[in-house]
Amino acid sequence: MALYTTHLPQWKQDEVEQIVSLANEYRLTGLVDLHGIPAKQMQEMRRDLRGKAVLRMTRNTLVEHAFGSMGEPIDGINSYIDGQSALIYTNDNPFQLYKKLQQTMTKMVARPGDIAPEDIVIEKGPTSFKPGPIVGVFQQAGLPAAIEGGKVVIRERKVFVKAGEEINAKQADVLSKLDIRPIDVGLSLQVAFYDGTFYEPSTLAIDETEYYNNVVLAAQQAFNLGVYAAYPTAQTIEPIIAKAAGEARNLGVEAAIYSKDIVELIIGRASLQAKALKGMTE
Amino acid sequence: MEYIYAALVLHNAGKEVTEDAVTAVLAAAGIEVEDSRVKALVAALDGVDIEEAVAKAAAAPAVAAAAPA
Amino acid sequence: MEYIYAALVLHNAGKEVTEDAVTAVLAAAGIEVEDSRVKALVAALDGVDIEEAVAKAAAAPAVAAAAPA
Amino acid sequence: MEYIYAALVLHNAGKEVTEDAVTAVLAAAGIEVEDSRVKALVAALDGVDIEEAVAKAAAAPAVAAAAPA
Amino acid sequence: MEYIYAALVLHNAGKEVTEDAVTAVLAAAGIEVEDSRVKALVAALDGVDIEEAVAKAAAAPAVAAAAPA
Amino acid sequence: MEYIYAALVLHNAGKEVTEDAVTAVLAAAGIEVEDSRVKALVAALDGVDIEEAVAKAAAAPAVAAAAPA
Amino acid sequence: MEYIYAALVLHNAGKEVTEDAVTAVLAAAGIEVEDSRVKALVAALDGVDIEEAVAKAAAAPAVAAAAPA
Repeated sequence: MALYTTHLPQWKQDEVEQIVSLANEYRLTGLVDLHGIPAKQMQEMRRDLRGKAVLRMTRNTLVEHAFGSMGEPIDGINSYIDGQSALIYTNDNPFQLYKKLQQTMTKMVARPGDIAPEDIVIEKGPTSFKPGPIVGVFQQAGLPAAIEGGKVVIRERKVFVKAGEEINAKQADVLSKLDIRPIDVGLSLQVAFYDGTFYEPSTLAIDETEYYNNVVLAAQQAFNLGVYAAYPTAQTIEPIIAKAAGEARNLGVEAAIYSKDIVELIIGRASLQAKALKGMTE
Repeated sequence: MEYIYAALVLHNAGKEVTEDAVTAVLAAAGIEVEDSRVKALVAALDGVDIEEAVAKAAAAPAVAAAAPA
Repeated sequence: MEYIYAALVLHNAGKEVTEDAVTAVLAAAGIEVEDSRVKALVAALDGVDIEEAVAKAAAAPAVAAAAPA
Repeated sequence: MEYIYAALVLHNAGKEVTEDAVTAVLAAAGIEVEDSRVKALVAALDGVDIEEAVAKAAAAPAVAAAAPA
Repeated sequence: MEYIYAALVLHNAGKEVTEDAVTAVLAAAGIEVEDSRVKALVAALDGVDIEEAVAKAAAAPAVAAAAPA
Repeated sequence: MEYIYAALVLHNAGKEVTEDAVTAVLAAAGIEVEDSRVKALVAALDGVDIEEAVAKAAAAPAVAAAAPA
Repeated sequence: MEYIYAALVLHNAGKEVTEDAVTAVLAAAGIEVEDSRVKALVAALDGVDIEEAVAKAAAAPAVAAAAPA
């Protein structure tokens, strides 16, 4: 493989070596898609990742050379290279990295040819536009616009672009005029190689709410078990006592054990019974 | 209500709620018994499922307990 | 519950709830009276406002009624 | 309530709730035991399904009561 | 629960809930006492206002009853 | 509560909740294990249907405590 | 749920919930640990306020217990 790289000019060889050495240095090597990220956002994201991950943009051919030279299993990463890929290196685990990258996602204005990531809905109601040619622009793009009370209004709620459909030039123009930003832009992880295993985004998308709910559930179960089994801890002792006291009161009232603490309850019960019976005799 | 309570004393002790029995209980409590009320009570209770009436009311005391908190 | 009913017969008739009185009411009902329970009852009732206890219980059933039953 | 608690100590340990047993438990706690109260307790529990009684108290109304608070 | 009830016997009688006292009560009930459970109980009770915990039960005894159903 | 959680780790993994197992889990977590607490836990869980217990709302008083506020 | 419980063992003991720690706890319980589940857990919990979740459980244990059945 050294032979293979010797065909490359020095700067390319250096680049390949750099890719390899970073892959050896960090626990995780991943590919991210940079497609459609404007330069300004790109800078912000790099800043956000500083200290947590290394982002490296380079030529796909050099990436292929580099991983090809490293052999199995990491060379599998080459099959994920697609369009504008960049390399990302970190010591975070792939789930953590995926989460961090998700957090870098921002909503952007759509450009013609973009795919709607979800249904783009335009709500019914007035717009900020004064009557003018814009009504025609809206209408031509398929938006039910009209003039009412000196304002341009949308007459009814409209699914303007369906999820997965391409946004055409007219639609992109309307969305931009309405300041609707439907496109998710950010570093999207294509694959992560970590501790010998490849992780794809479908595996990495974790539902934090579910984890939260499970923690609540686990805590409840532990609490229930502790109280049920009368295992005293700082958290369970009070409910256990309350439970014991409640049981004792129940028994006392049920069996009419005339004890000072519960005699009022027994009286109350007797009086209600008498009332109920009286009600049935009237 | 003492007539009703007298009936409940009898019922709870597994005795029949008759005019004589009710009268005896009330008299023992030093109450001047009105025959007509005893008659009316016993007549009214005829066909009444006392057990059921009492069971219905049994639910409430727990609620009462909640109140003073 | 018959002991408490007996006490309530007395209370409702405006009589004092003493051991003797409770015993008399229960005996009149043909019940074999256990002295200890009478004692326990009278002791437990000492200082208790029966009227209030009845009122408290009466306040609760409205809630009970609200429950799905 | 300590008499009831004593009965529950015994019941929970699978022991019979007798006058002697209750007295022993209370005495071990350093309590001056009143025989009549022990007798009254044991008499009251006679024929009672303790398991069922501790669990009873009509669930629904109490929950309803808790809610509006 | 017998360990808890033993503690409540002591507390209700105005006695301190110590390991020795709990052990004595349980032993008097004929229970083979496990030291570790007594220790855990007494340790957990440290700093706990039993009165308050009991009062909480008074607030909703029926709810507690709902559980085992 | 970590002792209870340790028991639940074991139970959920289909393992028996023994003193040794609980101790191993806690020790692996870097916890200084108190033998008496482990013993108390295992004793308390003896005969308990954990599946059923975790699902049971044994915790009612806490709810009650929240309600009246 | 054993992965969650393992995390709670650590959290309750004041330890950090790291991949190594969770793996150690699970392994000690004799569980064949799946690395990816541990990783997912640690990543997910990184954004979860465990303290708050546990406090929430204490506030309404009864309700939640009903759900999972």
